[in-house]
Amino acid sequence: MNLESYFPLLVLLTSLLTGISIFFLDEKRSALRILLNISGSAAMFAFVIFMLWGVFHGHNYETRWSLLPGINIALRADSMAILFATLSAFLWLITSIYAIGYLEITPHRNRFFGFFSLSVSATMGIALANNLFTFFIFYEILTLTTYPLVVHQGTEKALRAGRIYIMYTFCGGAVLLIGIVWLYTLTGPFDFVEGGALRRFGEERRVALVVIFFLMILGVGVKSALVPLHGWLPTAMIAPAPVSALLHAVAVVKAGAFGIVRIVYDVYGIRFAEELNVLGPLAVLASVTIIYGSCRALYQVNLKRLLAFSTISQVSYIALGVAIVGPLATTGGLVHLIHQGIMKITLFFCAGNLSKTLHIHDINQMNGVAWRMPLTMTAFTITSLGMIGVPPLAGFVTKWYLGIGAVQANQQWVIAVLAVSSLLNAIYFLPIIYVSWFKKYEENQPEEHISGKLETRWTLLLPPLITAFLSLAAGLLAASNLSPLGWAKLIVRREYLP
Amino acid sequence: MDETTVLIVWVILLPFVGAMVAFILGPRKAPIVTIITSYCIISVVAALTWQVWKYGPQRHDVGGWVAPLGIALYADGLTVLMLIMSIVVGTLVSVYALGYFTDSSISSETGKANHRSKSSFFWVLWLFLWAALNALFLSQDIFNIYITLELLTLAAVALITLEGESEAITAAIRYLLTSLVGAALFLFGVAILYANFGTLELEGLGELVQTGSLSVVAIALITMGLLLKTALFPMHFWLPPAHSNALTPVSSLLSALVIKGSFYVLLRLWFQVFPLEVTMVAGHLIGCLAAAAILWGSLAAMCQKRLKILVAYSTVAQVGYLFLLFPLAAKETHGLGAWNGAIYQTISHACAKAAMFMVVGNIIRAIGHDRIKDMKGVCQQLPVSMFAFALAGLTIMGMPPSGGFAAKWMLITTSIQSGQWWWAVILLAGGLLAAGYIFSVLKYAFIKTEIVNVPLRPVPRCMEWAPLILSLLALLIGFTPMPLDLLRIGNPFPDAVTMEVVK
Amino acid sequence: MNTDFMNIVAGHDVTWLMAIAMPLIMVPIVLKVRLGSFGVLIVPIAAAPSFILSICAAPGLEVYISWLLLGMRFGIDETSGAFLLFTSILWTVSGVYARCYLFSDKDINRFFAFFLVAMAGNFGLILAQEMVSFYLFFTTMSFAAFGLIIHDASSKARRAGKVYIALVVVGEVLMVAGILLIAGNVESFAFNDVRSGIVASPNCNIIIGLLFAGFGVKAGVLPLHIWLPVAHPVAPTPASAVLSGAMIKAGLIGWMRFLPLGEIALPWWGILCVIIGLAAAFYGVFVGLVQRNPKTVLAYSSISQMGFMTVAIGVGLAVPDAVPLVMTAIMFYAIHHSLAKGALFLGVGVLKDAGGTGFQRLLLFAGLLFPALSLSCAPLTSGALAKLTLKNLLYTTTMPWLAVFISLASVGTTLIMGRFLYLMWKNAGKTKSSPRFGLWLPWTLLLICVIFVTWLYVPDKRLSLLMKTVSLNALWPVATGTFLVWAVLQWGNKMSVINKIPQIPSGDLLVFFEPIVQRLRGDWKTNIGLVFSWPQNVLAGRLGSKGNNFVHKEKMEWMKRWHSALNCFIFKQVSTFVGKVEMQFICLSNAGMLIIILVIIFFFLLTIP
Amino acid sequence: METMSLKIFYSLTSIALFGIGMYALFAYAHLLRKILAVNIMFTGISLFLVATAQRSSDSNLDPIPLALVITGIVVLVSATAFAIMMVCKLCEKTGMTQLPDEDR
Repeated sequence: MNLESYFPLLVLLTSLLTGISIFFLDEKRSALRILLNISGSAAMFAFVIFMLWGVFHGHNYETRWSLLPGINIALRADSMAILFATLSAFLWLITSIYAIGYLEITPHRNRFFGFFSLSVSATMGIALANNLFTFFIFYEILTLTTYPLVVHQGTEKALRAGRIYIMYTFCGGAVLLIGIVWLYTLTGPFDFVEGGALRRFGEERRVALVVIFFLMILGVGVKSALVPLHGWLPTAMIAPAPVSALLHAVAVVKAGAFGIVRIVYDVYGIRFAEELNVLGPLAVLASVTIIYGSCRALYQVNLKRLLAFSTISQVSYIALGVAIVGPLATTGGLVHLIHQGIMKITLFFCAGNLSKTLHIHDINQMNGVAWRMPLTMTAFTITSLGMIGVPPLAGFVTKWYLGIGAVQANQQWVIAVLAVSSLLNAIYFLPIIYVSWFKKYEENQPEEHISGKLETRWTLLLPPLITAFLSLAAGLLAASNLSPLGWAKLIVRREYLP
Repeated sequence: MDETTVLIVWVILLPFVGAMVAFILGPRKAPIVTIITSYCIISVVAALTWQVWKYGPQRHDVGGWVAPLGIALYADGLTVLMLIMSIVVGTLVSVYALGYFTDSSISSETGKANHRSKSSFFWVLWLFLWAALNALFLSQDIFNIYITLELLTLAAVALITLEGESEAITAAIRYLLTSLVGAALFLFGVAILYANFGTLELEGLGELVQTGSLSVVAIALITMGLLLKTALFPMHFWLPPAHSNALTPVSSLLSALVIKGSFYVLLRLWFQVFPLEVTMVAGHLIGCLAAAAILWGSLAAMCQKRLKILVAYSTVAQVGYLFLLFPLAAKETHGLGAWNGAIYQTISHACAKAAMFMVVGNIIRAIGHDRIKDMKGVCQQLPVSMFAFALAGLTIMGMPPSGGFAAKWMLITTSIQSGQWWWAVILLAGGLLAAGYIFSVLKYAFIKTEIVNVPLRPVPRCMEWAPLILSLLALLIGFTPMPLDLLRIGNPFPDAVTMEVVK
Repeated sequence: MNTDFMNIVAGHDVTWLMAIAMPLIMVPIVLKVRLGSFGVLIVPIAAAPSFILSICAAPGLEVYISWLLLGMRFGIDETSGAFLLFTSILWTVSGVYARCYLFSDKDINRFFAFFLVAMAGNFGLILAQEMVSFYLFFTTMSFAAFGLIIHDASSKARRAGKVYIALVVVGEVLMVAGILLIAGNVESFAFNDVRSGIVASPNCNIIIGLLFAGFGVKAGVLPLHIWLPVAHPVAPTPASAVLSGAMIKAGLIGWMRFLPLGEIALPWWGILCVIIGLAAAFYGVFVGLVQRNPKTVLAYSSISQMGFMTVAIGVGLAVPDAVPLVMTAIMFYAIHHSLAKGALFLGVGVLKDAGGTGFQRLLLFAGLLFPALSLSCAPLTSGALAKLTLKNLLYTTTMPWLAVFISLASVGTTLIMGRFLYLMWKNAGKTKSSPRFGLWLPWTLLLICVIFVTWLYVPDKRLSLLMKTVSLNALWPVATGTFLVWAVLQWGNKMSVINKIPQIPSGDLLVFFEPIVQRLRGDWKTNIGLVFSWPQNVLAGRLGSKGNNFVHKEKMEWMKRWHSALNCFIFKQVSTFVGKVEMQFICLSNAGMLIIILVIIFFFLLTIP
Repeated sequence: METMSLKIFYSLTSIALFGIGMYALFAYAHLLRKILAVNIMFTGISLFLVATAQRSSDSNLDPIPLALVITGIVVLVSATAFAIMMVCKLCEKTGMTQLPDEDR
């Protein structure tokens, strides 16, 4: 019982306790709340970085306790967990800063920040979960803790969005549960194993395992918004910008995508999944989602809705990367977990800035807005180019690895998907960049007076700049060991070695 | 032996004595008496638990008379768990009732007097009910069980009538008549059993019972009577009015504990006394009713316009989960998981449902009604209560991490293991429907409101915290396998592959 | 200079990075600082490292920077040295020129920002020795050029920008698809491996097709040329100069780098390239001749000239042995064309608002005439040299008769230059004021470069080559062309038909594409949109009969989505049902539960053994 | 033999009583009738129990069924009293002596 074995739990508790203590604060004590929030997220970030260092050097962090006979809650920081955990911890810190600025002088901030922290703990739980049972538990907690965030505004629309969100995610959870239970009844409880826990299963139970695979993918597919299951995501856009940012970049959508990664790699194992012929349909599903999301994004007028559809499309890159056998495609998929996170969160921050500062929600209000808010729109431009896949931004690295992975796996059609997706991305992102930089700014737009030199509050400005810079750096310095790509390669080495 | 096992008698005796004392000392002292009594019960049950834990099932023949003449009391893991459940719920309901019956806002003298009499009767009847419940859990004698069931019913009906309005009385009469019919069916079954086998003691019966048409009739009658009392669909008709028209602490007790009494008897009889006579088909029939109960209860709950009835219908649905045990355990090899699951469900539902009723009571206290539509803005004024409701909702929906989830997990696992996947589907569908009605309430916690112009009456702090603690407990059950360790003592499926009669 | 020192300088990472980074470093300065007299120096400073590199670095030098992107490799070989040289010259000159040209423009800072970024991209792609960094810089340049094209924000410029960016994106996508297909099968991304990788790849033809089209967009290859004539006239003149002079060559470099020249004979691709190239050479002339805007004419001339280079590439594809010659030919042609075309564009700018006094006017036209002649391959010019190498190349192949087509096309070039000069003569600035110093000085410098730079790359026997260009074979096309021009001017002036020539709108094929695209966009929003929202349409019975709603409106409202439909189903239908039956249950407690209970008992009796 | 047939006779009678009681419980709306019906049902059961007291023709009577019957009567009496109390109360409140047909 050394200290190391408590580390994952500690990480979880950091945000949990932050959340709970925020609930008990007086609504008016905003300074204390900010202090709690920032110190909590900073502490968690520090812990995660420490674990990152440890995992890199081969330490083993594992917490485990028994919930039911034979059924354990197990939290373990393996390299894949750390990938996601680092992303969540870091973006929690950034988003907290942003949310503090965004929600200044609005009601119910305790509730907001409390649930915000709780949902981060849930995300951390998902990241660190070391078996399907634990994964499922945190997966459902995430649903529950994000619901209050989605309906935060309390309007009729927000409640409707919340209802749809709940319907989709609970149904998904139910399907996932069936899959997990079924699998457990076949195999008994097991932990995630790099290289796949089910490898020992041969031909027997083949049909059942295939069905279970798809049940579980359907379950996590709801959160990762695979195509027929994506309906909740655009409506959930009604939530405040930090929530959308969190939902799309870090928590919910990523949790689903991460689930797919876990199921394919650590439960089935990529080789075994390939033997079962389940990866082909998954790849097709992901491709359809990629194209479909982009197509829907094309004709959105509302900026956030557009971004939502873009998310649907982009997140499926992860699933696509997972579904293609081969270390390179896997690298692409895994690294997109990070890349999409930092890029999409920037875009949402920027959209939030526009709506908060200038009350701009629609694309056709954005004429010349870049000259009014140059820094924000610079961040927006950089990351949207990244989304298109323009080098040297992060999105390019992803596409690169996915593409060459697909070629290596002899699935050239994926290249076409990538190409069409890039094209569609360009078709819906470039006009935005164009109108915001090259059209005349209309002065008669409603404008909020912002004191000070900056275009908006610094708390709103800093986060997108940081993340935009990171998405540039993640691409530009991709070849270095410290980049997300470097870490993804480390994971892949561990996944494919055994 | 007797010196040590005499503890069991005290578990029953203490609340009886408490009831007497409370009755004698009058309304002002009654709460204190109740509190003291519950302390005593807690310590006695704690000791009993320790004994069971240490030495296995305990048996006590009252007065040293053995069967067939004497009355046997018996405590194994299940019994102890039920006792603990009733203690937890009961104590917290008592705490809640402390606040509930000190309503400072009633101004008129008659109103106050009325209130005071209600209060005093509540405490007495509640202790009486507690005694009946404990006796029921400990009885090892089928006729004794009949008696305790009747006592339980009478106490419960009396508690319902405390509310005093005509709706409550109507509901109470209906409840009384129904459960009298149930009792009659049960007693007839007991009579047939006795006529055939000449013993009333469960253990002995279990040994003697042979498959035969008469014993089948007896079992059918007994089961029928108990189903009526436990309100399994479609015999649930009496439950929603009864539970929703009672005073809040009473509703909590009824939903959390009283229906569990008859369910407990059914468990004992089916799995410990007549395991050999129970067949797949019978189990499946009950399973179908249970499935119908889950779906029907949830749908009906969704349609309700008043919160309290909604919660009552939710009980109808949750009872269905309990009865899924029967088809699942009927497939012999996988009984243990279902058994554990159903008992987990019993306990967590008790905590959660009691908490839910308490929250409803708080809302009624605050705004004077429980119309769901008009609850805007209220929930934000009662954050602790709403939080408790949400947590309890988790258990009801079977969301992790909660006792409800653990129960569901075990039931689903069993259903898939035994190849009866359709029950798993029903379970999940029930969870989703439950989410439907829980969230239709929860959303009011988030609705944006203009300035609230409803004058809110203050809600005492103990009324806010009791449900919170209960719902937290319902949640925490999901975090520990402790109850399962207890359950293993005297469990009818002792890790054996085939079902055996417990000796 | 000490060559060792130069080698050390050229061999260091920093120098290579500086060549690309210097312009980028200047970007923030340009954006933040008001461009005073210092402004003139910005572009020369930014281009200086590349210029030095192009002169100092010995061919074959390579550096590998492992930590950038996916590991970047820079290097210089024979061709890229030449490309870097003329590119840096052209960018520098245009930069200096632009400072004066856009002096009073309030968006000059933005212009320079894009200018510098595009420049960095252009240098980078020349230096890049592996495909990821090549792609990176290619993209950078392409996107930055967009800012140059739409600089003046007129509606024409915006249209040009749209067309340009659309084609750029399409090109990028094709290119990246091709690159990815290669990258999956090669050991390293260095071009040598890439070329052999393409050959080895099972998708060889697809890759070549994708790359040919992808780079073809930039190189203005025939059906993809439509952005050129639209973009060049509207961009500020210095921008047109670099677009047509330097950036158009990026596509060419792409072909040279990626296509498996010399690896394997690909006759069909070769023939295709030659056909497309020749077609472009003539098509450019024909359409260019009827244009009225001198810059548009120049743009078509570029298309035509790029056709020649496409022919050379085609030969290289078909005949692997000829590749060294192909490279030389392309190099000469590229240097010559880019400098001459740059000079012509800058000349347009010089003459636009100031015709100059008599003598000055004469001088200016002499200045225009020179690169025009050079393009028409008049003897003793670099153009003649370039054409000579091209023809020599063709003579080595099995199709020497192609040279005839080249000569014929040269006649066309002369014609189009005549047309250009005529238009300039007519449209030159009406004011008699002398041109601005800041404009004509860089122009003059460029003219000097036009004369000399090409010859720098002739290894030896310069004089004999010079003499060869005077042969009859080299002379007749330009002579014929000049005669025709003269004839048309004479005859045409009499009959005044020159202005009656029916004009083909600039961007020719674009005229057909544009409405189609617009129609698609419109339909996308209505039809495709409807298809994508099929669930609600299906529910509302709306598919297939747009506007004909046979379902009641209110119903449509609540059937909008499946979830709300589900909601309605559960809550509206079931709730009434459930409610009623529940009432029944409660009523039954008085009278009818007996039956239910008895039935259930009966069942129990049946089921229990 | 004789005791056997007597036993069957008692049993059938008791079942008939039980059935009659049950029928009456559901057939009549008036609450007092319902309560009486319940009493009849229990009487039937008591009869059955009493009939089982003689387990075999030669042995002594078994005392336990009698004890059971007496206990049952006690319970029933209290339940009946309570039910009647409630009916009175209901009548007092609403003037009705039967359960309303629910129509809320």
